[in-house]
Amino acid sequence: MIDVAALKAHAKSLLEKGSVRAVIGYRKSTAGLLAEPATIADADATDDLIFDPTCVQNLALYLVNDKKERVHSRSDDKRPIAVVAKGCDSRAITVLLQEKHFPRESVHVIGVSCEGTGVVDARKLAKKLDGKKALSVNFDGSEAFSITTEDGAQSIPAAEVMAERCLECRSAHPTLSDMTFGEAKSERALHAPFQAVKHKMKDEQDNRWAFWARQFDRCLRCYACRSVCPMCYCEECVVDSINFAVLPDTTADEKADRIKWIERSPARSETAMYHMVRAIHLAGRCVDCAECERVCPVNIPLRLLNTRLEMEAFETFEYNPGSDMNAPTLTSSFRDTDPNSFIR
Amino acid sequence: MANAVETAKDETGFEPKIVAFLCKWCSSAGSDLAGVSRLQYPSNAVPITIMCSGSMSPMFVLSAFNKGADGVLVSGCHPGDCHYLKGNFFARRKIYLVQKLLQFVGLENDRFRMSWVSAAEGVKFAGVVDEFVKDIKKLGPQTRLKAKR
Amino acid sequence: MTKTVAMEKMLNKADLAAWMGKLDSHRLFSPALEDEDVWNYMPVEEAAKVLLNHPNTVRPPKGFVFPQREVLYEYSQVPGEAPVLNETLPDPAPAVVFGVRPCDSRGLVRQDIVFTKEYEDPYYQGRRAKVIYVGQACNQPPSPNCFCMSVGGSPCAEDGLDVLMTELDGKYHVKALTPRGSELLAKGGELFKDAQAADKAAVEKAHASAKAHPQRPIKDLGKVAGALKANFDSPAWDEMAKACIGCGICTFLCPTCHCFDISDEVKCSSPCKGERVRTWDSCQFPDFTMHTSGHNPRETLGSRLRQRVCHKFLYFVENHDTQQCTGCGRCVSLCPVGIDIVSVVERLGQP
Amino acid sequence: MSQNAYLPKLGRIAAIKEEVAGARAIKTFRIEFVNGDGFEHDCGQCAMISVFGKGESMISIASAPHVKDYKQFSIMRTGRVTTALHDLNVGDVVGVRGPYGNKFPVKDWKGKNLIFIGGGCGLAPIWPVVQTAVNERRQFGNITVFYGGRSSRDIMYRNELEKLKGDVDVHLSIDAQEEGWDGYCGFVPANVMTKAPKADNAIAITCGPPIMIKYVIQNLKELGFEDDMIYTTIENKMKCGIGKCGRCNVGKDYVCVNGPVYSWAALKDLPQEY
Amino acid sequence: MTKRTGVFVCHCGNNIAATVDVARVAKEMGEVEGVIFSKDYVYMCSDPGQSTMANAIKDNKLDSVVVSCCSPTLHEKTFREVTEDGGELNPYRCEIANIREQCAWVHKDKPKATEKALKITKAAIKRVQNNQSLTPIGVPVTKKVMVIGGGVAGIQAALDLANAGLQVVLVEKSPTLGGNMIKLSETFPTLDCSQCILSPKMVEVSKNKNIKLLTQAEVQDVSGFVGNFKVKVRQKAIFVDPELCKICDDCSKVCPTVVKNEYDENLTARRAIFIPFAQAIPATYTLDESSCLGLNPVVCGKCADVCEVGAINYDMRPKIITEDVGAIVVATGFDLYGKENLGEYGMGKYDNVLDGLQFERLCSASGPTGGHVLRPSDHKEPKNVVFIQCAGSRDPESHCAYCSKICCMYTAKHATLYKHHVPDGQAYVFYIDIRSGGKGYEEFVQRSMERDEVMYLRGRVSKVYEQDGKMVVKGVDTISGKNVQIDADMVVLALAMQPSKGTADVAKTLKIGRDKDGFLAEAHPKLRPVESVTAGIFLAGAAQAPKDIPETVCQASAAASKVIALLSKDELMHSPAIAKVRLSHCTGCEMCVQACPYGAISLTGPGAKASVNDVLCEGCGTCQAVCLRAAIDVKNITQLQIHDMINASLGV
Ligand SMILES: Cc1cc2nc3c(=O)[nH]c(=O)nc-3n(C[C@H](O)[C@H](O)[C@H](O)COP(=O)(O)OP(=O)(O)OC[C@H]3O[C@@H](n4cnc5c(N)ncnc54)[C@H](O)[C@@H]3O)c2cc1C
Ligand SMILES: Cc1cc2nc3c(=O)[nH]c(=O)nc-3n(C[C@H](O)[C@H](O)[C@H](O)COP(=O)(O)OP(=O)(O)OC[C@H]3O[C@@H](n4cnc5c(N)ncnc54)[C@H](O)[C@@H]3O)c2cc1C
Ligand code: SF4
Ligand code: SF4
Ligand code: SF4
Ligand code: SF4
Ligand code: SF4
Ligand code: SF4
Repeated sequence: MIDVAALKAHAKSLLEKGSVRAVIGYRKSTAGLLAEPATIADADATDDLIFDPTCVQNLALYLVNDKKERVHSRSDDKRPIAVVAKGCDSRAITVLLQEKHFPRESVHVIGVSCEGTGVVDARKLAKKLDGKKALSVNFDGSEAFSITTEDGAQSIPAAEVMAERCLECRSAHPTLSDMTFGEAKSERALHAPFQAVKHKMKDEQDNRWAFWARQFDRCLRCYACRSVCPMCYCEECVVDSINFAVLPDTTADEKADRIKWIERSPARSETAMYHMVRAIHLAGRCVDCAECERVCPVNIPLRLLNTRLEMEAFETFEYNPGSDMNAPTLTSSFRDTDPNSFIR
Repeated sequence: MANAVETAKDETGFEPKIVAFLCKWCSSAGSDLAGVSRLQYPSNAVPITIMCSGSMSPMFVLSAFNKGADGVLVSGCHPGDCHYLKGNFFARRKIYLVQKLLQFVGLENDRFRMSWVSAAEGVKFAGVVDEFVKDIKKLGPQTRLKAKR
Repeated sequence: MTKTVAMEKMLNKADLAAWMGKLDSHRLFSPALEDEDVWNYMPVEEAAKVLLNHPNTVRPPKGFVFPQREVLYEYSQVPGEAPVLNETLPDPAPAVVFGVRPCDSRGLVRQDIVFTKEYEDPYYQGRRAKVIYVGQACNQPPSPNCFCMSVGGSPCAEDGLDVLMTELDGKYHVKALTPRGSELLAKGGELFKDAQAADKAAVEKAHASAKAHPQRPIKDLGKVAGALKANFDSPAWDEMAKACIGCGICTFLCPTCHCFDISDEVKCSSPCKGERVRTWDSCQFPDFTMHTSGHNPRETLGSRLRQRVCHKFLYFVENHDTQQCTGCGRCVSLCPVGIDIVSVVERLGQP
Repeated sequence: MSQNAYLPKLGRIAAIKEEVAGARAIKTFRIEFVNGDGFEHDCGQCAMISVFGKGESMISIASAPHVKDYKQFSIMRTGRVTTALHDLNVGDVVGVRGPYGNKFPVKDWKGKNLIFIGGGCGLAPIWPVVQTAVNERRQFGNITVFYGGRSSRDIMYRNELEKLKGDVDVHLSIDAQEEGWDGYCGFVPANVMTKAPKADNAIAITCGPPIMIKYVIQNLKELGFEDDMIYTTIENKMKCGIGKCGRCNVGKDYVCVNGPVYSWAALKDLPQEY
Repeated sequence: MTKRTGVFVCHCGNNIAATVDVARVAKEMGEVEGVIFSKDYVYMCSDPGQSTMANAIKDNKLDSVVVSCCSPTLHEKTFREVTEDGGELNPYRCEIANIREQCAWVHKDKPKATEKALKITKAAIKRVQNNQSLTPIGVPVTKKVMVIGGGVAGIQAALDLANAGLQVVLVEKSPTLGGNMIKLSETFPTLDCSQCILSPKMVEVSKNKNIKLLTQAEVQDVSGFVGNFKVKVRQKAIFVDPELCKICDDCSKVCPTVVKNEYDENLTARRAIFIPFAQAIPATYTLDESSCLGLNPVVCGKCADVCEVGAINYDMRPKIITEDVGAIVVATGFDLYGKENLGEYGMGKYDNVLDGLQFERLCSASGPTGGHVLRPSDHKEPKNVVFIQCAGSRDPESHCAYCSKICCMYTAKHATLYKHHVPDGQAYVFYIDIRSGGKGYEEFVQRSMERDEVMYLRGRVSKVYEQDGKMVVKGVDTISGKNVQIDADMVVLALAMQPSKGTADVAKTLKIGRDKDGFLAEAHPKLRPVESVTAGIFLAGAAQAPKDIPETVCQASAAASKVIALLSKDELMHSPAIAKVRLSHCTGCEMCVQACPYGAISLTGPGAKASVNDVLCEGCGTCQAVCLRAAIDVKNITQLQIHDMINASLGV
């Protein structure tokens, strides 16, 4: 089990020594069960840090946001920023490093191993508790969660309320870190990877369309899925931008010639294109942190969509996103042996 | 004027709208050869010549479907013959992914196709278009990804 | 809307479907599961299945009057000639929306203020005139983050509603609040019995007990606006917005938020043909205020959080003497990273 | 047509004048309403101009209210709509809706000395006031115009400004020395300081790049101008023009309704979100 | 966007007009936004057609034109010239809509063909309306060439170039020119003496004023691009001044260290100070640092003591020489497939199992045995010699997949030579099949079989081992189907040719590709066989693929002539339709850098954003499809243009 006290102490000493600008971690939220991402710059505030199964967010996102903010504020503090990273978070950081989003030395990764479990799926938990409100969730040994409700604490096998992504997790131990808490467990004995995708693939094509059409129809285009994705760090998204990338020397022509690939209207065709472009752009970059799916207010199964190509990356192209920061990316490389028979 | 840009529909039925992205050096040249040889094939596929199949962004495919294409064809030089050395290898990987994705969301498999057509394969080009048009006619109009405009 | 003397009736739970059956001149909507865990206002397909036991819907009912996409008009233009514009004012079939929570109906009141005060928005009006809101008092708080009473509402508030229903043992207490509401009850005819004193007492009891459920408090609501103004330049805005991912959930799903974008959707490029549409927009998106030059008056997440909170608890109060938040708790519950408007107000809106 | 505020009236471009060329091109469009449509406006108000298929942009009405036959707009090419506008020809028809916003309280200024201070394309929003004042020349005291551009090629309304001379004190300036330029060289706020207009019974009306406005106001205050003697206009992104889309909201104000004209006294209290 | 587009629709006599309603195309295109002139004409490419076009451009102040006609491969150039010369408009403002090959000729139904012609033309209009005016990029060239590798390929290329008047820098890794060829005895198919034909060329190199020879030198770093490369060469210290060295051999006589002589394929020995062979160029002794006792008079210093002219200097240090060159010829040649890989044939284990080059040395008059074929173990004349072909070639499972091409021939040569040396001996050749394409080659092989009675056995050898002083060769004769065993005195393996050691590094330094077998990759296997993928870098000799001397020399001369053509102009013109980065959108993710086939992109500047080298970029657009944020576009075929073309093709 993660020694949270040691984690806090590590964070504290980093800040006390001034070797990092801040520590990005988790703290308890006022809004609900799930933890809240916290950026802590004050050594005394490290006491607020927690690490438990409610720490679902992928904090790599905040490295991206931190970079944006620093560009904006023209900060010249060259010290690294520390970040608490689970296996999936560290994979995301690796992809960001691979894409030269920031230099390795600008981040101090505090790895935390998910050992035999992972994080909780709040929806599953709510169902499991059948109306009772969970007040806190903690690790209970290596394979169970201890859940506190108004009626007291109970222990539930983690696999029953764990996030799907954790059940299918291929590397629950951080692949990249400067300091690691928790032990690496190779045997996780949970689900086989890509189970959900493979299941969906068996469905008839028309049914699959009916399924996705229903999902796309529901989308609000609130862009939470994209905003929460550490890989969607583009200043201006090609599909539908909610931000414009403008430099002082951006010409009027460049602004006038922005391509409108889709409309902002929440129509099925436009939303489908938005999600498909995202899925394509995530091919070989998605680390399956499943944040997009979690944040969606209308429960669109985006993980299912995005892991479809992840499955191809892994199974067809033997490409494992987030495992090697020095490798060329999936789509900017190829092999002679890539599939060819689908071409006529 | 208005009907000028819409595909003519003959009485007998559905005329698919197809966009064919052809690389300049092989497939476009192959289609030229088909022309020089006066091979006949259906007129549904409107060619857009791009420099290299490697420059085929997935956006183009998705956008064509969004704008109402009933079928999209991408054609480039055979592996190893790319005018730009390896553009078609990048294309192959990307197009493969796009195809898998389109199939996963449930677009009919036959609507998106890639082919290798060299500059010498005029006959093949005509055949590819012919077959594609036939397959799409069987499917009828593409409604799934098309924007309601 | 002028208020008439309220008409109070009783309806057997079992007769709800029958009442709905008599409203066939209207499109009927009620909360239902749109997909797993996603509650939304859905067309009533089988009245007998309507239970009205829903938690708070993910979407507020604002889309009935202010849909996410509204076509303002169609245009077409042949090069060199004058454009032809075709106004497309909405004229929907009348609709009755059941199960509206009082916080959401109070949201409607806020929308009314925006869209009808000073200038009457014809698109809004066109829809507003056709939608009847049948409310449902919250005997139990539908969400753990409810705080309606902290912003001047209540689990049985009536503003914005045409009818308020309160669930009692086996029955509904149904109160018509507007002439349109009375008409709706009249259509039920025999199904409705007049409420007796005992019924009225039971309702009052139910309402009282609903109000007694603890909610997240906001101290000194009256002083919040002033405090926010004083704290305008506080660094706490940036600090509290640190986790914000800048998505549109909080605003899109807020029953009171009304910001929109106007854009041209092109159907054909030449001859130019298309629609001018307005779509929901969000002050939390970075481009919301960004000028073409790249200058952005609200460039940081902090400044955008401040805008959202101040608009609701300061500017709206200054302009319209009421908060633009009805305590539905959606933005709190649905925020992916736990940005919590109540704690923001607690921290920056207290003297 | 109905009272629908979103529906533009149609206007034909009667004349186009290229004011400034180059990367920050400005053209002045003279637009005449067609179909007998139209609206009256006040100094400082603006209108939404539509190019169908591209969108709408809020543009200040640069002609004076007493000019009834047409409305004039000076538009800088910056993005999608403005580029499309620059591509139009005389005779093309665009959509115009308005007028939007408050106005300069020109009536209250009768008998006063007016000092206009403009920079770059910031002359357009205050130009109707200049025109009105000149049109009713006797109603006002001294009229002074300070105007500057980056270079002599960036001076807009060049001919019109020349014609004003006599009735009005015109002080032109450019940022850096150029051959053949006999006016002031340097920034506009500095030019104001060298000429030091008197604050007595005066109103200063300024518009230009934010940084210019900042120094102009500083300097004016040094010269003794009170906050309520200084007027300016601000810009915020706008979509609806009628205070509903929420975009131009600053504090309790909607710039499209409560602005764009502000006295410094009022603007000072507004959050700096413009 | 341009505002005044002109459209010219060609009838092509009846070629187009028969199936496309050209008048309708011209009429309807005239109504497209931005089109102010549209006309059909019977033959656009005829003189009157061209002047119609030129006049229309001028008269109507057109700013862009579309010619709707035949394939752009035919007349794009013509119409762009008209646009430029007659119309005084930038030629890149002209685009072709192909309505003949891609439309009129392949469809019969006139209404349908017309619909399609409308879409094709409209797409071209949409494209041209966003075309930019472009001017070809002129790059001044340095009229100097570097040749890397001093084998026959490098020698030939250097001489051809020098004779054409160009300055040449010839960089050779080893102490002498000559490469592998200088080690050969006689060469097939004519059996003339290798040294006799190569040495004069080597001397010519050393005498030619235009050639600067750098031996014991290797390329360390290359920057720049075609016409303007900057190459850093590192030259080892050789510790002997070649100007002074008299080749008296006094030094080597006193040198106490003895090491194997790689110039005799390790069949003989040499000293630490030595000359590779008598005809070596440069003609000088050289001191091999690695075998010298210490480069220090205190330790040894014997050679310096005896050198009368004082040519030996222990204080020499490696030099870095920087050369500006306009083009590079790479001729780094081959090595034999590593002996260690062929344990099954006893290679490296038994002295009497030799490789081809060793056998060449044995046959060579200047070789270790003075031209007598004697077996290494006991210096006896071998009476039974087995030659095994395809040793390491054509064996995708365990060795090289490819055919080394020359082994059939040199094995036949070896067997023949052997018979010439040992007329009573028996030569056996194990082969898979015989590849003897080439002038006089088949006859040569036949001769070896018939006249020299070489015994050809079709089949693979399974094992070679030593027994009782004999080399036992076991194999199968697949023709008779019988197992065969030969007790040989000597076994010669025709080892596969592989790219010389260090080819990978050279390719990396030069940023040129290698094929799957490690040979340098040509730009196009058929049409550009001597060009590398990088403009200005050319290939010659066995570094590109296994080849024999005539082919090597051919390719070397071809490469030289390509270089001569390239450098014959003062400026190189490069297509301006190249990629351009939108800096505001680039995040510096490096995907385009990884994908660009020409290595044309690098990350530069603050915030490290992509930047395209105008000269290296070929405009293929691979980068454009790889970039997630559409931050990079190829000029005049941008994503906006393709977007518009998609719309036009679909009538949207
Ligand atoms: C009250 C007012 C008066 C103005 N008067 C003039 C004038 O007289 N002359 C002139 O050249 N310009 C004027 N502007 C600025 C003009 O509105 C913008 O330059 C124009 O909208 C840019 O649109 P675009 O489509 O070309 O740019 P794009 O970048 O393609 O459009 C982006 C969107 O942002 C909005 N937008 C971007 N920048 C601004 C901005 N600065 N102000 C408002 N909206 C913006 C537009 O609504 C547009 O929809 C005025 C703006 C305001 C608010
Ligand atoms: C056993 C045998 C017998 C043969 N017999 C015949 C025959 O009879 N007839 C015939 O036509 N062909 C014959 N060949 C083939 C012939 O040897 C080759 O065709 C020829 O040598 C190829 O020449 P080259 O210049 O390409 O390569 P090489 O001869 O290999 O020369 C390459 C040169 O480049 C130098 N070099 C390598 N790397 C670098 C570097 N990084 N920097 C600088 N310099 C470098 C090397 O030192 C070498 O000097 C035979 C080959 C073999 C193996
Ligand atoms: S996906 Fe894996 S690494 Fe990520 S939280 Fe779950 S178990 Fe941990
Ligand atoms: S989070 Fe959900 S609703 Fe929002 S844009 Fe993404 S898929 Fe659509
Ligand atoms: S979808 Fe693609 S372009 Fe858009 S933000 Fe994500 S990675 Fe960037
Ligand atoms: S601000 Fe939040 S709590 Fe208040 S009404 Fe809106 S969504 Fe509900
Ligand atoms: S791929 Fe695009 S974003 Fe990445 S470095 Fe290249 S141009 Fe920039
Ligand atoms: S267009 Fe091709 S050659 Fe040019 S930079 Fe892009 S990938 Fe490289």
